[in-house]
Amino acid sequence: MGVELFSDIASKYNYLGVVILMMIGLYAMIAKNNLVKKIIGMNIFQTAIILFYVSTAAKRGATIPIIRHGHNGHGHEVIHAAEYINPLPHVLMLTAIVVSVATLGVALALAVKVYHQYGTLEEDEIRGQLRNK
Amino acid sequence: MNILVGFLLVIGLFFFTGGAVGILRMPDFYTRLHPAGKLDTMGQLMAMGAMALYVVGLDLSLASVLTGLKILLISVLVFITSPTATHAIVDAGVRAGMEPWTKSETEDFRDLGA
Amino acid sequence: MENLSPHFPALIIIVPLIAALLTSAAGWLNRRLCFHFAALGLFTSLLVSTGLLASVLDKDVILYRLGGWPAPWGILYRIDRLNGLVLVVIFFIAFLNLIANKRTVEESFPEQLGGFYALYVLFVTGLSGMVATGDAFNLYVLLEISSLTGYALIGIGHERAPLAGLNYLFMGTIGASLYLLGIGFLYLMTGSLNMTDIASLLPGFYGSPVMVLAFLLCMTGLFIKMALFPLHAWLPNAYSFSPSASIGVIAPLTTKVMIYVMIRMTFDVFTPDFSFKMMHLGEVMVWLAVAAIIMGSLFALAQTRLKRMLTYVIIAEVGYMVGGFWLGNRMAVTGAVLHILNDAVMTLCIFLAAGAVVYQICGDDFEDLKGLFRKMPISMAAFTVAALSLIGVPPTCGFFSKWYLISGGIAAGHYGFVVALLFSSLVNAVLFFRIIEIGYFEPFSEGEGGHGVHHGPPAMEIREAPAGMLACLLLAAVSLIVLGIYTGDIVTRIIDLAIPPAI
Amino acid sequence: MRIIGLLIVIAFGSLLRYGVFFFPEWGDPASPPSLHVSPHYIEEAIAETAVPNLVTAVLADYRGYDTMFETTVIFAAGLACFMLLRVLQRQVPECRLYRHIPTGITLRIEKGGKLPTESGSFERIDSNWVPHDLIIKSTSRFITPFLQIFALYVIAHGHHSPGGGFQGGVILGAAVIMYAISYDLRRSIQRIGEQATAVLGSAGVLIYAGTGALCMVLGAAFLDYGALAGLLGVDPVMARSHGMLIVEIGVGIAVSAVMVWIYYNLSSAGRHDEGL
Repeated sequence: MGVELFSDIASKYNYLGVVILMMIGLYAMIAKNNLVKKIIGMNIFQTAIILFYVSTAAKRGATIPIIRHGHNGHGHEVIHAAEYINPLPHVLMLTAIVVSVATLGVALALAVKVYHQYGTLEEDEIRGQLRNK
Repeated sequence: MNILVGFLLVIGLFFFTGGAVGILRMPDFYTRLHPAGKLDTMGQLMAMGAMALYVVGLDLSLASVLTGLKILLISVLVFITSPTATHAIVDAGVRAGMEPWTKSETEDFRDLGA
Repeated sequence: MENLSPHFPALIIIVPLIAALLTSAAGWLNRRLCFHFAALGLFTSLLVSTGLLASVLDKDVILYRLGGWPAPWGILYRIDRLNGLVLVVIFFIAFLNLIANKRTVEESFPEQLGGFYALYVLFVTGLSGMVATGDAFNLYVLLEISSLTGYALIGIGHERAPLAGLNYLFMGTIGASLYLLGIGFLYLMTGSLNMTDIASLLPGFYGSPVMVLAFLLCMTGLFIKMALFPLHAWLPNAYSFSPSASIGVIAPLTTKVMIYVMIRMTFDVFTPDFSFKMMHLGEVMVWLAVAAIIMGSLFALAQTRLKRMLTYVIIAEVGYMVGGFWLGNRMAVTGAVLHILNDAVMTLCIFLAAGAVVYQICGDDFEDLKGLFRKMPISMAAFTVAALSLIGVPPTCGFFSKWYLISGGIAAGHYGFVVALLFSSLVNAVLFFRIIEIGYFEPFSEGEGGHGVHHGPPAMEIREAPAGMLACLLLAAVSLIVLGIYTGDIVTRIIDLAIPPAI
Repeated sequence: MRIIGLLIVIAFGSLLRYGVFFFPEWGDPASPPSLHVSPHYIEEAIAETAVPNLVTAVLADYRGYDTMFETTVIFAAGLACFMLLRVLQRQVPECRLYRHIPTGITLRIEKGGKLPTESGSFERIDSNWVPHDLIIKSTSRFITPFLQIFALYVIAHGHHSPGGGFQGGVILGAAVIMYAISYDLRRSIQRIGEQATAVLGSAGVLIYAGTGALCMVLGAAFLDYGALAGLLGVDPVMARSHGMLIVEIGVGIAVSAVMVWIYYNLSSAGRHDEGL
C-alpha cells in the first residue's frame, strides 16, 4: 500500500498540486473576511483548474504543438501525433484564462462600488452597517 | 554544460524563493517591495541565462545563438521595467500616505504582546 | 428565407450577438437606435426559433456544424424538440420583458442605454447558446457570458445591489468552475468534449470513480447556479435589489435554463442509465428538493416585501422541477419539463406585474399595496392570474404541470414529495391571497408620507401602468391561460417525444 | 465560518484526492486525451488549414466558435465595468488644481476663479500632489514603441509561433495603460477616448462575427472560412489560414480596446479624472 501510494504520488504529483491549490482558493473564498482576499481566492481556484487542464495535455517525449518546417502549407514529412503535445487543452484554457480575467474585472468593479458605498471592504463591518440601518 | 545550466537554475530558484519569503516576512509595504523588486530581477536573470545557455548548448548554430540572444533580451527588458515598476509602486504608497516602518514601533508592539 | 433555413441553429445565437454589438456601438453614436436594435435582434431570434421548433417537429434532431467541422473535432449544435421549445420560451420572455420595460430603462439609465441593452441582449444570447449547444465546453463559455452579464445587470441596482452582485459573482464563479472541473474530469477519461461523443464513450467507464466525481462536480456546479436549497443563499438578495428591467429577464430564465442544462447533462452526456440507475442519487435529490420546496415556502411566508417574497417562491419552484426530474419516472419528468416552460412564463408575468406596481408606487412593501386594485385594476388582474397559476388553479398552466408532478410522485410512491407539493401550493395560496386581500379590500393609505421612507407620488396620482408595459403584462397573463389550454398538445407532440425512451 | 470552511475544503480536497488515484498517469502518451480527438488536430491541421501553430489552428478554426464567445466575454466585462462604475453626471469640483510647469508650483483655484488655459506652461492636475516623475516617464517613453511593435508582431505571427489576437491585444492595451500610468488618465483619454475604446471593442467582435456571417452568406456553415476562397482568391485551405488572420485581428482590436476601457473605469472609479 505504501509503495503504491508513493508511486501514485510520484507519477501524479501535478494533480496533487492542483488539488492543494484548489483547496487554498476555496478556503480563501469561504473563510476570508476581506472581499479583495475573496477575489484573490477565486482567482487561485480558477488558476488551479487551468493548471489541471493544461497538465492533461502533457505527453512524455513530445514538444510544443507548433509543426516544424511547415511554412509552405503542406508539411514535407509525415507528422506523428506522439511528437507533439495535445493542443486542445491549451486552446480551452486560453478561453478559461480570458473568462477568469473578465470575471476578475467585473468582481473588482463591484468591489470598488461596494467600497464607495460602505467605506470598507471587510465583510463583517459591512454586515454591521447593514444591521444598524 | 548541463551542469552549468542546472546550477544557474538552482541559483535562480534560490533567489525566487528568497523573494517570496521576503514578501511574506518583511514588516511593511516598503520593505516588502525590496525583496519583490530585487530578488525577482536577479532570479529571472539567472533563469533566463540558464535557458539561453541550454538553447545554445543544444546545437551551436546561428539560429540557436539568435534564440539565446532573444531570451537575454527579455532579461534586459525586465532590468529596465522592474525597477521602474517598483519605483512607481513606492511612489503610489507614499502618495497614499503610508508610513514607513520603524523598528521602535514593533518593540512597543512586542511589549504590549508580552 | 429559404436558403437561410439550414442556418437557423446558428442564426438564433448570431443574430442577438450582432444585435448586442450594434446596440453597444449605437449607444455612443445614436442613442435612439439602441432599443430598436435590441428589440429587432430579439424579435428576429424569436421568429427564427419558432421556425426551428416547427422544423424540428418533423425532423427530430437538427445538427449544425459550426465552422464546417465534423463532430468530435468541431463544435456541433444540436437542436431537438426539447431545446427547440426552451429556445422559443427564452426569446419570447426576453422580447416581452424588453418591450415592457422600455420606459423604466430609459428613466433609470438615460445615459447608458446602449450599455444596458447590450448587456441584456448578451445575457439572452448566452442563455440561448447554452441551450442549443452540443459541446460541453462551449456550454461553459456561454454560461460565463450569461453569468457575467447577469452579475452586471444585478449590480447596477440600488441599495445593496453591488454587494449582492458580488456575492452572486463568488457563488456563480464557484459553480461555473466546478462545472468546468467536472468537464475536465470527463475530458481526462474520454478525451472528448462533444456531448454525444462522450455519451457513446461513457459505457466503458461506468465503474470508474472519476466518472462519479465528474457527475457530482457538474451537478453541484449547476445546483449552485440554479439555487437549489442549501446553495440558494445568493439568490434572494441578488434578485430583490436589482432593477425591474433586469430581474424581469433574469428571474424567469436563469434558474430554468440551468435546470434544462441539468436535464441535458443527465440525458445527453451522462446517459439516463448512468445518472438514474448507477448513481443512486435519485432519492437524495428528491429529498433535497422537498427541503427546497418547504424551506422556500416557509421563508416566503416570513417576508413583508413583494419582490423578496417572490424570490423565495422561485427557490421553492426550483425544488418542484429538480424533485420531479429526479423522481425519474416518465410522468414526473414530463411534469418537470412542462414546469420549466410554465414556470418561466409565470415568473415573467408575476415579475412584470410586480415591476409595474413598483414603477407606479415606488415601493413594494405590503403596506404600500393597499387599495391597488382600484388604482391599477388591469395590472392587478394580471397579477392575480399569475398568482392563480403559481398556486395551481385549473384554467391556468400551473395546474397542469403540478398535476403531472403530483401524479409522478404518486407513481413513484414518493409521498414526501407529494406532501411537499401540496404544502407549497397551500402556502402559495396563503401568500397570494394575503396580497390580493390587501390590494382589494383594504382602503388606499391616503396619508401622504404615512410611509415616510418612500417618497412615491401622492396617492391620487397613482394610476395604471404605461400602455406598453400593460400590453406585455396582459400578453403574458393570456399566454398563461393559453399554455394551460394547449398543455395536452405540448405534452403529446413535443415533450413525450423528447424524453428518451429509457425512462 | 472558518471551521465550516475548513471542513468543506477538506472534504472537497479529499474527494478530489480520491479521484486522482484513478487518473491516468501524468504525461502518459496512451491516455485518452492524447488518443481520442487530438491526433486528428496534430496530424491533419496543417493539411486542412495551412497553419503550423496547432493551438492557433484549433483556437481560431476548429473551435473558432468558442473563441468568438471568448472575445464576447471580454467585451461583456468591459460593458459590465462601464455600466457598474461609470459616473456620467458631471459635477464641477470645488476647486481646480493646476501646475505651472516651468516652476513646478501648484496653483489652487477656488470656484469662480479664472482658470488658466492648458498649455505648455500650465497643466491641470487632479490631486494636489501629482509627481512629475522623470523615471517612470522616460522608461515608458523608451518601452512603448517596442511594446507596440511587439504586439503587432504577436498578433500577426500567431500562425507560426506562440501568439495570437488575445496576447497581442493585451500587449497593445498595456502600452496604452502604461501611457496612462506614466502621465495621467486625462491625457490618455484625450488621445484614445472612451467612445473610441467602446466602439472599437464592439467593432472587433463584429469583425469576428461578421467574418463568420460572411461565410454563411457565401453558402457555407458559420465560420467556415473555406467559403472565403473565392473572395480572397486563394485555395480553400489557404483561405482558412487567411480567415484566421482576419479574426485574430478582430480579436486583437477588441481585446486591446476593452482592456483600456476597463482600466479607465476601474482606475478612476468611473469618474475618468484621476490617473495613478
